[in-house]
Amino acid sequence: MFRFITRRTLGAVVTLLIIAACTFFLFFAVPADPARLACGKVCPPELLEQARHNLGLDQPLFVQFLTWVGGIFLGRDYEGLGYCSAPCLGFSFVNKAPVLDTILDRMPLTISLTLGAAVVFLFFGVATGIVAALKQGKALDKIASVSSLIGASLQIYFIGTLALYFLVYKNHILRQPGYVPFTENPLNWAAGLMLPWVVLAIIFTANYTRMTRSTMVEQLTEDYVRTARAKGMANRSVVMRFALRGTLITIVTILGVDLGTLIGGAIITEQTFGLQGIGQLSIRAVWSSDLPMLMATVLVAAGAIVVFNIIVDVLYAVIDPRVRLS
Amino acid sequence: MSNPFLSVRDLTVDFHTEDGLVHAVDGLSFDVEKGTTLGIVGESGSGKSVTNLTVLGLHNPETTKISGEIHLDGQELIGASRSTMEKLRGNKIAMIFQDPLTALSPYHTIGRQIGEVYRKHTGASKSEARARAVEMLTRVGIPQPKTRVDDYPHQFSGGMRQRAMIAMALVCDPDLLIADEPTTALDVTVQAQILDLLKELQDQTGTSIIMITHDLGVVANTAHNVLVMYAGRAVERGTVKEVLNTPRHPYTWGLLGSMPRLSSSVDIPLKPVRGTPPSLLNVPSGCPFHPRCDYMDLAGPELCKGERPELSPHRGHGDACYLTLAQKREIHK
Amino acid sequence: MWLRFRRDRTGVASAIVVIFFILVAILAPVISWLYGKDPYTLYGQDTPGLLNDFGYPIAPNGGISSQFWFGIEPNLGRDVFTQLVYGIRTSLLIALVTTILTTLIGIVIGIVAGYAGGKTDYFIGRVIDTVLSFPSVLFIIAFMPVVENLFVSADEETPVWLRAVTLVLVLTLFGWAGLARLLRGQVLTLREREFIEAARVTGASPARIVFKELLPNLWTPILIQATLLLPALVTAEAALSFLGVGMIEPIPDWGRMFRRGTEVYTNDITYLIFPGVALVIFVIAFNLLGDSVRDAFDPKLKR
Amino acid sequence: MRVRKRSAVAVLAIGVLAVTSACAEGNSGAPAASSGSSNGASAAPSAAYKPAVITLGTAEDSKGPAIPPEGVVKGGTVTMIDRDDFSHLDPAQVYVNTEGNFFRLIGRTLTGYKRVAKGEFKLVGDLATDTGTQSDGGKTWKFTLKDGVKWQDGSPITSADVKWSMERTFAPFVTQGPTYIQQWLTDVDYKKAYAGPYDGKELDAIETPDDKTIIYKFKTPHADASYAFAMAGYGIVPKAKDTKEQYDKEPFSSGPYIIKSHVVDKTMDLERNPHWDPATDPIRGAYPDKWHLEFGFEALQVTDRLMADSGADQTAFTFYGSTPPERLQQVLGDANLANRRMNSPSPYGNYYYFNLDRVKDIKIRQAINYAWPSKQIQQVLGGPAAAALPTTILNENTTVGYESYDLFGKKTKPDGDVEKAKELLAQSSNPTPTIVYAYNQTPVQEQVTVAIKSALAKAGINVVAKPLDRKTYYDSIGKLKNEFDMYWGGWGADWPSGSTVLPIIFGPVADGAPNYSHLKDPALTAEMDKITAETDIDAANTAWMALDKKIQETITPLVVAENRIATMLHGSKVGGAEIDPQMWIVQPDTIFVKP
Repeated sequence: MFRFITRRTLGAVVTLLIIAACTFFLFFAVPADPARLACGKVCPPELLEQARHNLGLDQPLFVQFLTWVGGIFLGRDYEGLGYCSAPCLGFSFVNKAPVLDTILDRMPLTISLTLGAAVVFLFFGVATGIVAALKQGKALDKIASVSSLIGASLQIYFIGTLALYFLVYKNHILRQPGYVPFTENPLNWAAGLMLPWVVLAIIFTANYTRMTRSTMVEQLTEDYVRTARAKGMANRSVVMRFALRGTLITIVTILGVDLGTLIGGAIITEQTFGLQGIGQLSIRAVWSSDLPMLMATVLVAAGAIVVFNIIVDVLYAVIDPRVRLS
Repeated sequence: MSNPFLSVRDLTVDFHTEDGLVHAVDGLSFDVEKGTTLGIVGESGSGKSVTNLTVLGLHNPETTKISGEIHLDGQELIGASRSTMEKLRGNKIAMIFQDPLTALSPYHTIGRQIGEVYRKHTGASKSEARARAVEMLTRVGIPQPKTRVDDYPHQFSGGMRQRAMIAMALVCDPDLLIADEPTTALDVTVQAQILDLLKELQDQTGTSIIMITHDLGVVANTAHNVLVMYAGRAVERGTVKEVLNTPRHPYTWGLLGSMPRLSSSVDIPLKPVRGTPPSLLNVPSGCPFHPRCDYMDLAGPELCKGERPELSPHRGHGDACYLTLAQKREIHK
Repeated sequence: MWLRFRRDRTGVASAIVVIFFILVAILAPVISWLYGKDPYTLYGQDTPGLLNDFGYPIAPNGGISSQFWFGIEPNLGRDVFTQLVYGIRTSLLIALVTTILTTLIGIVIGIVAGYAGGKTDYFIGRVIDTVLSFPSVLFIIAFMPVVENLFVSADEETPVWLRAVTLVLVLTLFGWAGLARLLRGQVLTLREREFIEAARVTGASPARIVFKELLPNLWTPILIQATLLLPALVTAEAALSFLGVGMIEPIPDWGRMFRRGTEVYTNDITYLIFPGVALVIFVIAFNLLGDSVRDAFDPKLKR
Repeated sequence: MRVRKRSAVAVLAIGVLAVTSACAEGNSGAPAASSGSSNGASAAPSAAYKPAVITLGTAEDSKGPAIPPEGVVKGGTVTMIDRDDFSHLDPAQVYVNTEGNFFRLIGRTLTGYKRVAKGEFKLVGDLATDTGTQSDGGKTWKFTLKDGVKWQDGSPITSADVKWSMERTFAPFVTQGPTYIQQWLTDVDYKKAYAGPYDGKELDAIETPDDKTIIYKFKTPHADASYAFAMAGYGIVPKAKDTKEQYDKEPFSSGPYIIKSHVVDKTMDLERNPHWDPATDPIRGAYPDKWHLEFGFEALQVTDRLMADSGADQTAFTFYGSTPPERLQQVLGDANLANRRMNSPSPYGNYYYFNLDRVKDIKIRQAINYAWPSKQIQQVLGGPAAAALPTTILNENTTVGYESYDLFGKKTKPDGDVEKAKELLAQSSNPTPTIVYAYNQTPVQEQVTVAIKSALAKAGINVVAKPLDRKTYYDSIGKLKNEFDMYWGGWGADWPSGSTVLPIIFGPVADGAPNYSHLKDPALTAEMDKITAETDIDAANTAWMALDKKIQETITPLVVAENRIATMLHGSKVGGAEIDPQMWIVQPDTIFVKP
């Protein structure tokens, strides 16, 4: 098992390096000159050259990339701005603040948004999925599959804004979405993120209901479920212990993908609700040609996806002994 | 004769499907004496498995219509409540299935799956259940049971898995064991070991067994009595000797004819039953076998196509065919 | 197969809705001619009395009236109905072309990876995993200008259709990996099957095996994925426009209507509802059609 | 299975009906005319404020303390909420109005603008006793420091500090900030002339005979040098505490407040600087005890919080978070917001430059001026309450001695005079010209372009729109050999005189230079140099105004663009909040907290 994890993490690091390299070299393919933004209103060529040097952009691309990667593993000394310790992602071109601090500062919001939504859509999605599978063909199953179909077709920026209009702007039922750190005031934390959670959940629940339902239906026809019943097990424990166990694999697979993308910064959700998460940070980094910030946000986004892939594989082994021992 | 241990009277089972009503079992009656093994033989789709699943009450009530009576040791099963059935299953009646790989849960250890039943029915603690599981594994002849009890099904060979299956079924010393084609998925050598094991366990515990199979060889050396089923009905019933040696129904002849015998010489071609099993959606009128029966004209086609032949006589060696006893004896010397 | 599809009423109903949308897209000029308005003229600005000083429609419900069935756009005052009608054209065109491209690439790579096996399979597998780990939306936003000036330099004249080509390219770039992985899996299982072994043993050339044996068995998953991909791409294109990197003015585009809608929703919610509802119906119809096609083709595969 | 699907379509239909009916109830249509003050005419709301009056103050005016606003109350904590944190706290790197405005709280300059009354300002001595005395025909300027001006640690501010502050702006790490005085002291490429004080070398063009006096010796005469010294970019930095790049993070305060804590992009808290003596400061009131600044709020959130005015937000205001277009209708329509609302047009000159290398025919340029859809563009920007329609090159708010003129009938026919344009085009070299119009690809500019395209088409002018990525916009239009005929460009005067506008936007033509119209006219350059050299400031200002009209009349190198009007709110318990017309931002000097 340990060997399996180390092999996968090595693979992950390689993938991240490839993605980082792509971002880095593509960044310089964009026609804009980041130095121009660090130079004053009137920017004669010699001053522009000086600004480019201060940002370290005058070295060959390959050298810059190596120094950047070096910074992550060994830390890096910025002349003038001081030393930045091991996981050094550099200083933002815009406000010269260490990029890592800004990322860590924005991460709690994105994590709260993701986990909050995950709890909601997992609970509703899987629950309705199971019920729909058990009551296959009955009224409940029809409602579940129709609502899941509609849910899957909705767009965050549409129902998000509709919800904002009816729940916040017109009737003030909910608070304007905003982030209050959990440690500071859990109640406001929940109230502030309630709307985004619900909206995100509506869209994701659909997928989980459909997947749980179809896998559960398959599981219930498995022979060992029939054996369990033949052993006199009560229906509830047959479903929970045997059928659900098989369905877990499908749920874990799509959950890994969803969490990976959400942690990477739900750009559209944050844009719709005006939340300053990793998504907004990455967008602003793009518009202000802030290379270190962009590299950091891409690393976070890609890192999240890759890490969750590994977690999913590990969970496979935990759930299914056949995988574990092969 | 006290009333039989298990008696099935006029059992009819129909399924609602998209294409209409499927008559899986149509007025079936049979008995099983205590401590004896009844072999149920018939092509796939003849209703063998459906019958036994009905005994256990494992059908989905919404889509199945069941009528008739089943008495086990005097207790009525069809009308029984869900909870009583749950108490019975695994405790008084147990079942083993054809493909042990898919019939055992891949996610739980063998010990746990066996122990589960024991704990459910006897309220034993985890450790007691585990000890019982180890004991059962020893009884069914699994080497190093103490270590193998924590293994997973995929770590067992085909034969060993079937043994584990049997261990699980017999853990609560059930009175009736239903074996649904237990050896079909195994190769011949392992098949013999499993059958001997079953016989040996029957001698020890006096459990009666219903052996469902399409292989007459299996019936020959395990069953005391035989029931031949066709299209959801019994067409012949009797002791092993009677049915195998002096079969009286054309379908049974066909079955015997299509089976290679050690005794018969190699160059006599086997005589398979022509045609295919009838669709249970619209069962042929009269005797369901008449479209494939070579002797219809002998018995009189209007008879065979007309009324449905009853299984007569009610006791002993009965068959459901309009041919006279003499004709039957004459045809099959 | 066709019989089973025809019997499935909801499938047929959704097919009708889809065909309706496709017809509207094709006949857009005719509709606009009949309706008397076009999506480009700034009616609100040309005729006074439609928009107030802040640029919002005066008539209730976003300026719905006999002239403007779906109302007019705040500030610029363009007709919403024709914008929606022509908007279908943009979205459908981009989504259709991208789906075809993505499916083709997915098939080629999927089969090559699955069939070739060994080192190539491992290499392609790694590439697919890397592409799937890319944060695609962020990449598209960040590097749209790079793709765009592959064709034309930054300050030169960019024709309008170029942005559509860029969108197709970019969406395909991130779209093919999913399908390729699925098909690779299918091919791997098919390869083991006896009839492929048999074909190989009888000395059939790899090309013949791929086209005669493999492909016929892959049509079902390919078609199912394609029917799922199309609505997903329509929403992806709309999302990109919502984020400001989609189609540019003055080509009517649903995504841009969403973006504008979310800016003015406090004063004119109607302007947001029309594209919203249109997109929801469009995507539901496609999803329903996808489901029915899947059932018709492969009833065993429970949804 | 089949039954389940038929109902799907039924539910779908019901869902659609529900949503569309919701919209019927939800949107009762906008009020016909904004109930504010405008009745369609474009000028009405902009009349609510008059252009700023800026005069030169005397030594007497330079004495502290600052003139307090009515009802001032000392003490309390004021909250400021806005979107962006301040990227630069080192004055040498400050050029943007937000950072310049914040610098007034923690730093001082030699001269500064003193608020006398609403919209009335005087240039007075801040650290200096007066606005400086010029000699040698405006080439030498002498300033003497006031007594009692100290740093936050109590050490006195000396002329050495002032000299050091100017010398360090030559160092390589300074790439932002203004460059006027540096170029006057040395020459155009000032970085090559002097590399900064850190290697021990001094700049002899600045003399400090004693601790109190500083003398600047320019190579060329500059009558308005005292205005230049008022720029935040020339704020002072203590020689002893200069930490070069780090100073941008932790500045040393000479102003009324000290930065107590700063979480980048999140919060910043200021406390009083005990060593700041109000008697020496004619400009800064510094009435609140504490300042609490919060960042990361989009303009929409800022406006909603200030509109709600609930709880702590009552003592909150915003420097630069103006009301976004989608909230204008509510903010201006709501009567009880009147006393908490302020608006002011932008002090910047916004122009649609013609590329004179390509659009050579003046008749075409003037025809475009006539046909320009100013009213439609104003509409796109949010109507008369959001954008004013100026007609002169110099901005009314940043030009002393401003006189308006309207050559192309913008006031009379704001939605474009198509006939006049056609008439001119008929006389021109190409009656149906094609204009390549490049625009910055933001949502608003996309819509403005659509308005321009359809309006000019009416006059027979075919417009080809070229979207430019917002990051490459200034690079692309800054190139000499760009492929465009027209493009938008803005320029803000650094102090209220034509000398920082016309000589720059019609100055040297080079890559990256702000002369986007590539106007090369030796006569014009000569006249501009003559006015710059004019020592009488008032004569110079009237000359600039006349030149402004002459350029538009004889050359018409541009179309004067719309000017955004910022509408801002402040909490009910915040007093003395005013938008500084020159900097287009709420200045902190008169802010106080009502109990």
